[in-house]
Amino acid sequence: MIQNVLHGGRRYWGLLAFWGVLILIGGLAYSHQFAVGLQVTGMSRDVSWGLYIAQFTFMVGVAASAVMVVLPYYLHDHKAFGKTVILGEFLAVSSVLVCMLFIFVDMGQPRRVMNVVLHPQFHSLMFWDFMSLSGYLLLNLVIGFLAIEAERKGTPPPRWVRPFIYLSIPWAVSIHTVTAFLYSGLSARPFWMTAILAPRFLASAFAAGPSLLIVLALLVRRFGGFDVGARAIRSLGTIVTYAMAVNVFFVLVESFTAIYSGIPHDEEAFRYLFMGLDGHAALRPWTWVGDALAVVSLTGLLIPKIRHQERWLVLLCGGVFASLWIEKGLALVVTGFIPSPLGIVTEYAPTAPEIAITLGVYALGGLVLTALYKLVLNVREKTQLA
Amino acid sequence: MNETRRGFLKALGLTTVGTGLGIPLLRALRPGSGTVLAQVSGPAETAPAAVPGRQWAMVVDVEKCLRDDVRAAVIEACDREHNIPRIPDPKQEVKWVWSDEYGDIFADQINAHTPAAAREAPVLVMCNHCTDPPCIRVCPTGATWKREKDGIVMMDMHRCIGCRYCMAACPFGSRSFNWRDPRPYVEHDENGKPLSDFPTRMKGVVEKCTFCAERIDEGGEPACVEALRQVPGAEGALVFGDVNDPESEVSRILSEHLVMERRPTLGTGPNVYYLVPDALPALAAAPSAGVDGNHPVSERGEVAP
Amino acid sequence: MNVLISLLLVAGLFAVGMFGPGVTPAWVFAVALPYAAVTLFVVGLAIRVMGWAGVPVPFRIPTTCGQQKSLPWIRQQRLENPSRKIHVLGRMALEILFFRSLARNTRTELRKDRGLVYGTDLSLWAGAMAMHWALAVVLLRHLRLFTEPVPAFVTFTEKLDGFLEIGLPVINVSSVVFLCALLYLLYRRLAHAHVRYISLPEDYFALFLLLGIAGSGIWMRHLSHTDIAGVKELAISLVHFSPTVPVGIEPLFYGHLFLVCVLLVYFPLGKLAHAPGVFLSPTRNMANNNRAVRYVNPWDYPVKVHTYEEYEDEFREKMIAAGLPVDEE
Amino acid sequence: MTSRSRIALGLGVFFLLGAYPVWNGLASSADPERPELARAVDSAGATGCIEDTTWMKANHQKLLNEWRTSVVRDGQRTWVSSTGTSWDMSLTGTCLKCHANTETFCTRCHDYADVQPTCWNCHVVPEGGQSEGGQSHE
Repeated sequence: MIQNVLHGGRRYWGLLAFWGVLILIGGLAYSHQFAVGLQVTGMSRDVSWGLYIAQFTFMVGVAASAVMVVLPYYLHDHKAFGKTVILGEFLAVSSVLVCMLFIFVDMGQPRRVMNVVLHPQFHSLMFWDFMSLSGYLLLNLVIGFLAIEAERKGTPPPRWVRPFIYLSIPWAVSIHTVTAFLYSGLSARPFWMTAILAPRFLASAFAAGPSLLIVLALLVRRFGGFDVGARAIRSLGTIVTYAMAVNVFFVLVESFTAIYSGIPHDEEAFRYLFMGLDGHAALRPWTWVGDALAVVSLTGLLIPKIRHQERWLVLLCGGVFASLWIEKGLALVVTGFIPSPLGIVTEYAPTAPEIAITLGVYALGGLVLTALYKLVLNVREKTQLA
Repeated sequence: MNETRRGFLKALGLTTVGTGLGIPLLRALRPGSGTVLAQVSGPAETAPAAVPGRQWAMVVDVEKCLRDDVRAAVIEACDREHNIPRIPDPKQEVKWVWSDEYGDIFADQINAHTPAAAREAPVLVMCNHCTDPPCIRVCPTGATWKREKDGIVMMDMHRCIGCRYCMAACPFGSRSFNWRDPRPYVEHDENGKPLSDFPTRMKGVVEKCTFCAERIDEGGEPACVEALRQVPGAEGALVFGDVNDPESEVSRILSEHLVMERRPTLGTGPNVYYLVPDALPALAAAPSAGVDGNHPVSERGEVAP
Repeated sequence: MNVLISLLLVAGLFAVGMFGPGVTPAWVFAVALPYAAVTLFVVGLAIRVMGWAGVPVPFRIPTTCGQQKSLPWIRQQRLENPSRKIHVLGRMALEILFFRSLARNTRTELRKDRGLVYGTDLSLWAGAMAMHWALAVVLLRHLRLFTEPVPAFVTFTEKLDGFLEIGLPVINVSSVVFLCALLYLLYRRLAHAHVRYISLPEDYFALFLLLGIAGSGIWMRHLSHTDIAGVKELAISLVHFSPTVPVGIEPLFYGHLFLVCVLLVYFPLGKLAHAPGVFLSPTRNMANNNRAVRYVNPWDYPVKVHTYEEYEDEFREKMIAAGLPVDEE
Repeated sequence: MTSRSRIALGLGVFFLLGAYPVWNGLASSADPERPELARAVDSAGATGCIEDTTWMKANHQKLLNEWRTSVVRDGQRTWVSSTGTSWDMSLTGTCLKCHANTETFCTRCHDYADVQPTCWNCHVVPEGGQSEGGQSHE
């Protein structure tokens, strides 16, 4: 079955080559980073996590969002998602892979990565994150492959995967909750130390992930000739709408608490984001663009007439995705370090090698996703012919 | 009906049990929390299980440390003792003990009327060797841990994977990461050897003040404290001792004076205490510091490129 | 039974290797046997392969499974149905490096509703890939014992293989993968009734032999810490053809070495010769261009024919005499 | 070229590649013998190594690892050898006192066996010894 990934046209191989080039550039940048250390990044003593960890956080959300198609399909028998489920699961597989790679490239001593397992510390959320991500990867890999294999054979998937499918639902919630706990348990960082972080993460994940899935499904329909069905797209659009609404609400709730209470530590991070602090305002334009995108996209989504037109839906989903990427993949992590515990504002900007490595990691995810989707398409093509 | 009722009751029971178990479980997840409770919950002698071991602590006499030469001697001694690299880029600096502004260190304890000179007065800072350290709670490999026998928060540079979670968790900014190989920035003698036998670090690990655990294990005292014995008039600028020993000098100071600690509301229980002068003007009147944090410039050897 | 025979055989051979050096002069197991084994390997392999090379393959018989080269607007599946040498090369490379046919319909299932359905035995493919690639890395790593100074590519391989800093000496990923893959392949033979049914003692023998070699190697590296400098001294003296046998190398090493010798001798004889064999699979290494290219059969000797004209020339007089009609007078 | 000769050629190339150690050995000028290790420099009239040579040769890395754990993690610095002598568990303080020249004692043999320990990335070789200093561990 897996040899199916070798069957593809010029466009398919072109896309793989495109990913390949990006991976190569990223790989070279990483070998440089591996040789001389994380000094090649823009991170510093004060802002000790940057682009890598931020992308990790964002992509955990995308990975978790597979639950938004798995749950309605398996628990509520929402038939419209029949053809979307496998796309969601394979999106989860490649996203988790990307997450793990982002953690890996962020490590100062990557050769010691197994220390997390060799000397497990149950009080460290990092340990639990490691466990939950590996478990989730395994779950989705097994479920996805068995589903596609069964489809190819024209038989139902083996009965023993059923419990694993059910398990994957709470597991998806858990990966993003644990990732939120990674941050929200730190008394040193008031910007993160909020109980709403986990719900906020989940809401933004369930908006960003399905947005991406809509775009991917439409791409697959356009270029792969495989239609998941208008009803599925419409259902996904509804999910994005509600999740985004909840997310915006959560952000407002959080901002209110921090700003209205006026506790300097809590307020400063928000002031940095929206206005700048001590003359530093690198994230200000991003914040405003992100929030504007969020408001515009949400408004558009809330109007059914607009949302139900696929042209508009794609645009709005792009807007939602971009605004959430700015919120989580850019602002969230860095702002936690601003100002530092000693009240100093050190700004952070990723360097060229850092961006190259980041793109390389994404490209690797893109490659895996392309190959997995191609697998699905080839199997579908054959079963439709038969 | 009966079925759902039973299911509901079962769920209710499970939830209760879950909550009941959950709280102690969460507490158990926090290493060292037991010690805090024991300390808070009354005199140690009434609770035999909670007899505290040793807990090393440091008292920084802020007034005495206002002198530039005192702080320079401390930082210099530490740098030499531990082969601490002097990296020019402040973003990638490695600092074990350094001086920072009073207003930044005790940001919660100044007000709008605190004189500028007092805000800017230099104060020595280092790892607080907290009683309930958040860095240890988050470390995924146990590369940092609290020694049971004497409460030192240790670093195992052989095990650290460089995830820097501890740096995010430390509310005091006491931890430094080796963004690059530190060796070329370590001060060398004329033979190209580092000044001390203390291992230099490799790139990609986190480090911090260890209260000179290796010296303490051999019955010595921290290098900074020792160095101050050579500085005239610096007696008592740094006092090191066992805070659980009522006879120790540290305990005496803590019982006789009102001392401050950094960010007490976070509950980490720092073991570095600050003896602040009775009157703030004393601070304000002090000569303003020419020291901008790390590594004072002194007549030290060349730094290899 | 088959399992037990093979297991005992390998265990016996291992014991011979371990305790043999104690009763024979040192050079027998350290020098003579390795040289002999390598010689037998080379000669045996040459005989086996050249034997295959002598078998005539008069027809192009590629097994194809995709769209053949056809009209310009029909896309050819070049790897499934190669028409040119370069396609064949690609197909063979995928076969040799990635065992592509093993990732095909290797698992069948009889279902009431749909009859026979084919599936992929992904674990067999993954196990085989893991075992072979790990073996390749292990072999490459062993070059450090045969070369001085050690070439950079060997050191690089070792570093990559020992990337994860686990244990001291560092546990190589290839060792773990190799051992696990072998154990899985053994498990597969034992656990699946239909695979066990077709398994011969030889199938188990090869597995136990490799397991014995891997196990003793891992044991020496991580548990008994054999005298690596001594081992290298011996190895390098062998390839320099100036054998010296250092004293004090533990018996376990000779057990390991003896099993390797057995493997070398056995390799050309049995099923392990599938390694050169895969290069010569006639169903894979030919282009399917029977109708595009005219192939002349090399055995197409000029057939002696006797045409009617010649016949008539030969018997004309007699035919005329007999009154038979002839074409030419 | 017939397929028979092509196959023979392929086989020949395979054997040639397999004989890499042989022709590599012919080409290299390096001494293939096991390197002589520098004898220990007796600093304080010490009575030999902490354990016998054979044991040390096989187990020094494990011993150092245990020492490391003991010193760094347990703060326990004294080690008693099989003969009952007590030693300070210290790479620089104990081992390198006698084996002062790491170049001729450690590196030589490690290079021969192609083993690159990471000790010297951090640990400082005291006066009189050699170390690669500042070399990163890749």
